[in-house]
Amino acid sequence: QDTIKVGVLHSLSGTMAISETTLKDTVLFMIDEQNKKGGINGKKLEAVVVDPASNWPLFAEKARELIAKDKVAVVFGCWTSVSRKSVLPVFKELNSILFYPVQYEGEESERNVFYTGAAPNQQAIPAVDYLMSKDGGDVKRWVLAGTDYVYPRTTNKILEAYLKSKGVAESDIMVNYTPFGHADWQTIVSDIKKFGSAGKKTAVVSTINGDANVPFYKELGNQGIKATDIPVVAFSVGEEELAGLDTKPLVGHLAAWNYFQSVKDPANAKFIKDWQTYTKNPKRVTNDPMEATVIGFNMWVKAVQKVGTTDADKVIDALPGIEAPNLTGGMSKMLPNHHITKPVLVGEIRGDGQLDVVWQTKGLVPGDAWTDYLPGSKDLEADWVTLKCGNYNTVTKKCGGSGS
Amino acid sequence: MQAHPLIRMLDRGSTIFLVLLGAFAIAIPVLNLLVPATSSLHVSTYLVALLGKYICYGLLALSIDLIWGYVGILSLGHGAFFALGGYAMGMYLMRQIGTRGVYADPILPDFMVFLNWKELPFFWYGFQNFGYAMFMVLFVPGLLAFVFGWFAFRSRVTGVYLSIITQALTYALLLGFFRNNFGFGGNNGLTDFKDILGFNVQADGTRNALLVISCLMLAICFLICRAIVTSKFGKVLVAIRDAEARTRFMGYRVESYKLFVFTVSACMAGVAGALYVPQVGIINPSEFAPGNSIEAVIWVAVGGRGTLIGAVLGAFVVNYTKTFFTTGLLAPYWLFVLGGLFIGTTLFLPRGIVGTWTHWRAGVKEKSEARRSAEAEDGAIPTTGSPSTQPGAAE
Amino acid sequence: MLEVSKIDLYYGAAQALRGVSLTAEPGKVTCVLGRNGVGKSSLLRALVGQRPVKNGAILFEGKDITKLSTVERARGGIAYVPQGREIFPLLTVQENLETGFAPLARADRKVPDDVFTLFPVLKSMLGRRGGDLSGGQQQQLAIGRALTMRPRLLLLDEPTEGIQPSIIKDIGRAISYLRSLGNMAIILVEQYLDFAQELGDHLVVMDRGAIVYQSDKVNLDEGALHRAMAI
Amino acid sequence: MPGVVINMRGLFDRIAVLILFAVLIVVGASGAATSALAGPYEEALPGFVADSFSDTATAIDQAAASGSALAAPLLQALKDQRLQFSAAEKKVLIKAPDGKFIDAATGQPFAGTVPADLSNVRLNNRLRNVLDAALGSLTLMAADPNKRYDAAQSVFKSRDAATLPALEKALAAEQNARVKAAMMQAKAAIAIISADAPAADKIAAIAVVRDRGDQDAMALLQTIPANAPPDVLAAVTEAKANIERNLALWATVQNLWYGLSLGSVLLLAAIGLAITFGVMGVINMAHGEMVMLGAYTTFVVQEVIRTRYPGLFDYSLTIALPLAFIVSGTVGIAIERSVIRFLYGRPLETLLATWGISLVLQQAVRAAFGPTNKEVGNPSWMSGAFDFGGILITYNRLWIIVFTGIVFVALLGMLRFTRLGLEMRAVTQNRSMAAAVGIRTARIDALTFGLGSGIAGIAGVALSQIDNVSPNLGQGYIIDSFMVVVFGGVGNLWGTLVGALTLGIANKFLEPFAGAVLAKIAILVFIILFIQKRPRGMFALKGRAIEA
Amino acid sequence: MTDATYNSETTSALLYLNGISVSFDGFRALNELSFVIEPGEMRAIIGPNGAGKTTMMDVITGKTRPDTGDVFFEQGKYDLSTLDETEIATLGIGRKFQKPTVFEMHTVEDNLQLALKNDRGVKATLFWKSSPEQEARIDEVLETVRLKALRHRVAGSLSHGQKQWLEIAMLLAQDPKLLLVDEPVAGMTDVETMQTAELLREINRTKSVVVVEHDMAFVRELGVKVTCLHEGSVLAEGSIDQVSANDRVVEVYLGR
Ligand SMILES: Nc1ncnc2c1ncn2[C@@H]1O[C@H](COP(=O)(O)OP(=O)(O)OP(=O)(O)O)[C@@H](O)[C@H]1O
Ligand SMILES: Nc1ncnc2c1ncn2[C@@H]1O[C@H](COP(=O)(O)OP(=O)(O)OP(=O)(O)O)[C@@H](O)[C@H]1O
Ligand SMILES: NC(N)=O
Ligand SMILES: [Mg+2]
Ligand SMILES: [Mg+2]
Repeated sequence: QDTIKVGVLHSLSGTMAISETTLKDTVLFMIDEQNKKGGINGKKLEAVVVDPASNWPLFAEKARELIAKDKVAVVFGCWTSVSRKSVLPVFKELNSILFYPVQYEGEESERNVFYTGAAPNQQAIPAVDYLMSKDGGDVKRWVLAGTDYVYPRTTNKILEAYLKSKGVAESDIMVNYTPFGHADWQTIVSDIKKFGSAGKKTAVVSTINGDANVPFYKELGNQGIKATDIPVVAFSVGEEELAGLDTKPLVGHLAAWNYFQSVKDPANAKFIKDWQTYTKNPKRVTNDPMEATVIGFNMWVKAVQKVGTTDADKVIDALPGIEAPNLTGGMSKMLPNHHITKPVLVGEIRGDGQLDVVWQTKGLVPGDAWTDYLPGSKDLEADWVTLKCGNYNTVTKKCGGSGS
Repeated sequence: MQAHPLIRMLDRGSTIFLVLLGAFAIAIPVLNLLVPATSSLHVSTYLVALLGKYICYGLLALSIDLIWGYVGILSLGHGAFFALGGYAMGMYLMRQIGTRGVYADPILPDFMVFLNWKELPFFWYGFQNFGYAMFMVLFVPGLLAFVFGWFAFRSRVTGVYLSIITQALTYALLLGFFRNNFGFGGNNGLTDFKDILGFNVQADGTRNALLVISCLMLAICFLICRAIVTSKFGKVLVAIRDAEARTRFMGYRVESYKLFVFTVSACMAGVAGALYVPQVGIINPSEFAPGNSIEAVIWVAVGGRGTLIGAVLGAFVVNYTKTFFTTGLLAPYWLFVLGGLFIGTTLFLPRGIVGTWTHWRAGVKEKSEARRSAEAEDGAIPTTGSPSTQPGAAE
Repeated sequence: MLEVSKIDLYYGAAQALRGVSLTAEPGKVTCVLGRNGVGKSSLLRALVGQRPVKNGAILFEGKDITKLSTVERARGGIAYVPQGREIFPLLTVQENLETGFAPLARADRKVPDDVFTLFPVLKSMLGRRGGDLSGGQQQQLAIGRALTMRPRLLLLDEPTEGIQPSIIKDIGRAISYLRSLGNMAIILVEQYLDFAQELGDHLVVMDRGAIVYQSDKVNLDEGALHRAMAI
Repeated sequence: MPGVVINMRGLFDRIAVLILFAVLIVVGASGAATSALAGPYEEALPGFVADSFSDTATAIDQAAASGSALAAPLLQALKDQRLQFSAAEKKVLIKAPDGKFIDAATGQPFAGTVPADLSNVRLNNRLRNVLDAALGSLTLMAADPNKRYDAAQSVFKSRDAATLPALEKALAAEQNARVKAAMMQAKAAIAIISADAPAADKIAAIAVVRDRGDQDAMALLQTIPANAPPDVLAAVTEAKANIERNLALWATVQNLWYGLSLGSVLLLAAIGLAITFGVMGVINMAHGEMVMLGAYTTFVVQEVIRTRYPGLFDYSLTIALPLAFIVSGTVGIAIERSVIRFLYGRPLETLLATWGISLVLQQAVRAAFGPTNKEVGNPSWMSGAFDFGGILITYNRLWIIVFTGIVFVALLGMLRFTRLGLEMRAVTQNRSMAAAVGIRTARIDALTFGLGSGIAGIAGVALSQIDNVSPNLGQGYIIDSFMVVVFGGVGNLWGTLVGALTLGIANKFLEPFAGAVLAKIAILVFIILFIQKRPRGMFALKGRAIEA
Repeated sequence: MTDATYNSETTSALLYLNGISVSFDGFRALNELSFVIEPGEMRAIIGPNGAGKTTMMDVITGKTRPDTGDVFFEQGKYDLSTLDETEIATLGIGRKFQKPTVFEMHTVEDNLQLALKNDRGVKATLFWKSSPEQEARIDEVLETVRLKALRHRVAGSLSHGQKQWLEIAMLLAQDPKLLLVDEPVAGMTDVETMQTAELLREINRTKSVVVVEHDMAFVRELGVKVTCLHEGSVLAEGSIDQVSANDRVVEVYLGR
């Protein structure tokens, strides 16, 4: 066997294809680049692409197929948390490696999974900090609007706890959930407007997912809610989503990520150029989960090079501590909890669909698997290096959760 | 002229089907567990899990064929019963996790802990008991089907109206189960199962056992379906399908008939769901998605409506196509293949695979009989064959 | 005008017509008689093209129409009043009649007054949905619709079925009237012997898909006719 | 805070600004600028080249306070993101809308070579607020009444006491009643929050604000502290109650409007299905994809316009409508001729085939256009909103309602009163008999399916204005469309109309207190229960006709 | 037209229609229709097309709910206007429809098997087993209607007239107390018409029959009391000779 097989587990059809197809292309791009450099340890990489079709049980089936049948060394994949939850048992059972590149709700650390997207403390909390600052507009009143599923629910739970810890009154927080693909935002946008005209500076924290965003922003624009009145900071809207929108009415609304295409950095410039050459599309945008995929990929390459084998156990043990450059000029590091360090950036939407960084954390923020703001998780810690445990309880000093 | 019920039930096709199913249920575990992995005859655990899943789909398809093929009730929401059965099993499996969850809470499943639930909601009580959970697997889908059917059939909701409200039903459940507040884990659903009846769900032995049990349940349900459709009851069902009002004027209480099969069918779908969950390792609200139910109906259509065996076969064919084409180079184009399969089936196999086969067989027989009777010169028109214009069953 | 020669028709493997030959002339009524299930309706279906014939030929006004579709035959001047009426249930009576305009030039698109003279009920029910009419009313509507097409060949399948006696007389008169116009050939399938005998210029009796007796009215042998009918 | 800076300025300064500004309006229109005063304005400019938000903020305040006639165009350029700077050459340039550069320091066209490192002076929301406030006070006497109105509104929001003199002057000169009222309200707002205004003034101001009667008025009144004089508090209480009543009334109107709007979207999405499914009986699962094709047609039209004929953008929808009809209609006809026509009399099989078609079309579009959303813009006449009494009416929703109405009436008329409509109905009711009366059934079938698909296509044009244009677009509407058609009663166009509006309005009345998810569930349950009462939909056809 | 001599307690009638009105979108199909069928009686109903004959049967069998009026069955024991089709059928009222309706996907034999007088409950049919008597009964009925040769034919492939016969056969198999027969001889030859009349008279020995027909020869052959409906109410009643001599009947129905 003279190639190393790399599994790509992203939906190419169904509702999630809209986001995930790009990540499949990214992995293929990275593999291509790596092979140009001669592969790893003298072996070429070979992608095995499957389409789990936005169907969660199918994710599990395909993961099993990749690992058991195709014998891939590593899998890059998943977007939604449920897809990750669905494949988790498979990765554990067959002891393989998954790189998960999307911001998520946290509350998880598994030996076989490496989380290169943001944990809530790497996105949600800094974004809120920014809004509460002078520069962010000194926001006193909050709308937490999200799609009704686990990631927004959890993120909002954490944010609520966080805001309250900062002295925000219950009555100054409005929480609103909508179904997937919600298209009629008239009522909600007008409610937000009402909520925001109570005399206190108000902002919207949006965990609205994918498809629902375009109609949401369109309605926002048409109802004339300007960023100067009620800024919206989104955690799931990036360059890719904005490409489907006329952003002129949205100028000034915000997004919090760990990467923006507009970041001025040589590594980023090169990456964008190569990517656009690879996809033969000079307008093809880049986004945060892509960057997370890139970082994850490079970390895996380094780990394999370091241990000289693709053997899962060895690579898993080698990964913590591995560093790979991120595209915003820093060096991200894989932590013992299988999350990575990332800068947190807040960007404002520009008229051309790009985002302008208006604020960023001083250094890189380490990802926290277990939030400090929820009672069930504040005592938990993940450490696969010394503790060899994903949910070590610092109070009971036992691996295996909080107990009660 | 009336054959013994057992003989009616077990015509040649059914016997072949059951024998094949039995052979399958024996061969797969043997080839997986006893044949060494190096042998070309070895069946991988991956395949065992996959086939187990197909069997569950086959059972779901069977339950749909019973009501669609024979009574003309087109349920576009049968996935709901499947998912409810699945959730009942999932709840049992969740409770089996015990302190092995990430938060190690002995009572509360993980998703409740991290959303700050303080105690187990009442509807989760009892699910740690396997017997109770299995009862709920039948009871919940059955009860929902019964209540829903009781209203709908008494109100004489038929045809597309019924189809669409079944769709509304499953869609409403989808939205409800999505909600985290509902207490079923929201979008992520129930997952990360450990044991079933003390056996590790991921162990090869358990997988094979589940496959065998699935085959067994499929066989039992198949026999139940056959018993129903070959009895006089089955004839009443077909009568209802073709001329509901006429059946009423003949004194049959149509709604009772429909309610009975609808409920039986829902229970079967629930069983299918319950067997499916430990084999795929997750149950979440997307199983309620209307598209899933439509797809299950399509399996039946592909295999041949009103043939029972066809339903199972259709589920296998469609899902195997899906498995096969979602990997590798063709992955971005597999929808073309699947779409093409559906279009092609309607155009070239209008009665589905099994339906077209039996029709063709009957045609051959009819022709030879026609020839024979023409030779015998009685001029009478032969005795088999169906009207050339099919009445539009169920609208 | 219409010449049918040796046509065979099958339903699947079952043969419903066996070498049937028949002619119809303008200004003449050809009556087809026979018991249930002998193939009368099948014959008409073959003539309008709803069922393909396996062997034989159908010539209409000298043209071979055996292979033409139903639409083309209708547009060529053949109108059909089927057994079971087959009116358009959700169209109003007026609209049902207007469907008969299809073969006509724009200028001719008017429901002939004859229709309302023959069937006055239709006039009073123009706005009602066809499907709501009583059986007999529907039968009248079906004939009216056929007449709206101004056909040169009119095929009637048991038009008196379910019709009240006075209107049967009216239909009889209508058929006589249409015959008297001299430009329309009529084929009438009937069970009602008196009616058939009264109207038919030519009588045909079928049995088991074949013609077993035929004769012009003038040299009709009543005994043979009854025997043929009673097989 | 901008207010602090402006506060410190003398009255004279401000009048000077206004006079100069007035001059600017007269002269500045031709592009020529009066020569700059030396001093504060020039000092402000270096703040723009630092690329730091706080420096920019200071610079804005300085420029606004400078009294220079160049300040207003400078700030306007900044707001429009036309203000650019070169860090290397320490230059600030204004990019005129025609692409030429103006030297911000002199107001004269820029003569030198344009620096290579030119980039926009960046803004954030705080700066935008500062900027708005600065510009607001500068534009209170603009020639355009809409500008003055906006300026008055922005003062109402900023309640900046420093604007008072300018406001009073503008008020004295104001002729336009609408603008005048807005200015009065702005003045009242300032009086209300002012700490030292006499109680009588405050009470009068409260009355003015009360008459404004909207959410913002309410917000303003909230700010009055509880320790205000009792008579003021009484006035506030009375005003609040008044406004609340007003708001409640308008909330109902608003729900109705939203419901109507949602209903019209549902109707638009469903109306094509009312033909292919309702009239023809084809369980058309590919209906959503016909809608999607219409939306993609709009996208393609806009792409062509954007790259080739940018001036035509406002006509893009007008051009897209017939094209979408043709594209979806043609695809519909192709589908009918190649697949559906073999399935008449077997309606359930159409479910299977059209589901397959829908998969193929979705993936075909994904392959051709990529999986991501495509940008479809709103033409100017479909952007923005206007106030209607106490509610805000967005143009895109308004037009969609109007458009839906037109499509509905046209379709109804076509089916009822044309020969084609009659033949369509005849064919779908009894295909073989229709052939027997000479109706060309094949052609009519194709046309009917094409019509239903074409209408779905133009629905796609409208939906592209409010929703994603992605391969999944159709999936989002198919279930709702079936619900609407069935709820209204299959085969009845009026049923579809009333069904769509009922569901839309019911949804919007439920949403405010149940939330979007529960409202949707409630609607589904409502449909299930309703069908029990009326098993053939709202506008069920009755009588024997349907059994025939 | 309320008739004081009858009410639900005292009537001895098998079927008693009392002041039935039915209208469709304002059109009155039945107008205060009242009449009585005595036990064991056979009644012929005639009347113009659209007089309301079929609608009357619809009312009796529960297909159409009357706007006003009651339908009593079996000496006033049951008010049919409050029962549904199944209950009415179970009481022993069988019907042949004007447009023949049979179970098209079933064979002729199965059609009859479904019609046979048996327990119609879910459980009974699930565990039902055919008995020799029932087989014999089916044979007998098939013999009567001369469909024996077509026993295994699918009903959908029968000709129009054959379906008519099959429906009559189903009615026979059903063995009801009261038979409602809507235009049984439409599409039959003269010989068959006479045979049908004979058959009905035979049936009438043990059962009550209401038969609607336009064929006067057939009605005459039945030789029973005739009711002529017109515009939803009774126009004339009596022997065939009396009725056909009635001027109004001649005018609206028989024609001159
Ligand atoms: N559902 C309905 N809607 C409107 N009109 C109806 C409806 N049902 C029946 N009618 C009308 O009621 C009248 C009575 O119809 P009915 O079928 O009872 O007549 P009939 O006496 O059986 O006639 P025929 O001898 O022609 O069968 C007719 O004029 C018919 O058009
Ligand atoms: N659609 C069909 N499929 C199969 N067989 C059919 C079909 N229609 C008619 N037949 C058979 O063909 C033969 C001729 O039927 P046809 O309808 O022509 O008879 P008919 O002479 O019109 O009888 P009737 O007087 O009863 O209307 C019958 O034996 C019938 O059973
Ligand atoms: N993890 C998310 N964004 O679902
Ligand atoms: Mg016939
Ligand atoms: Mg009648």
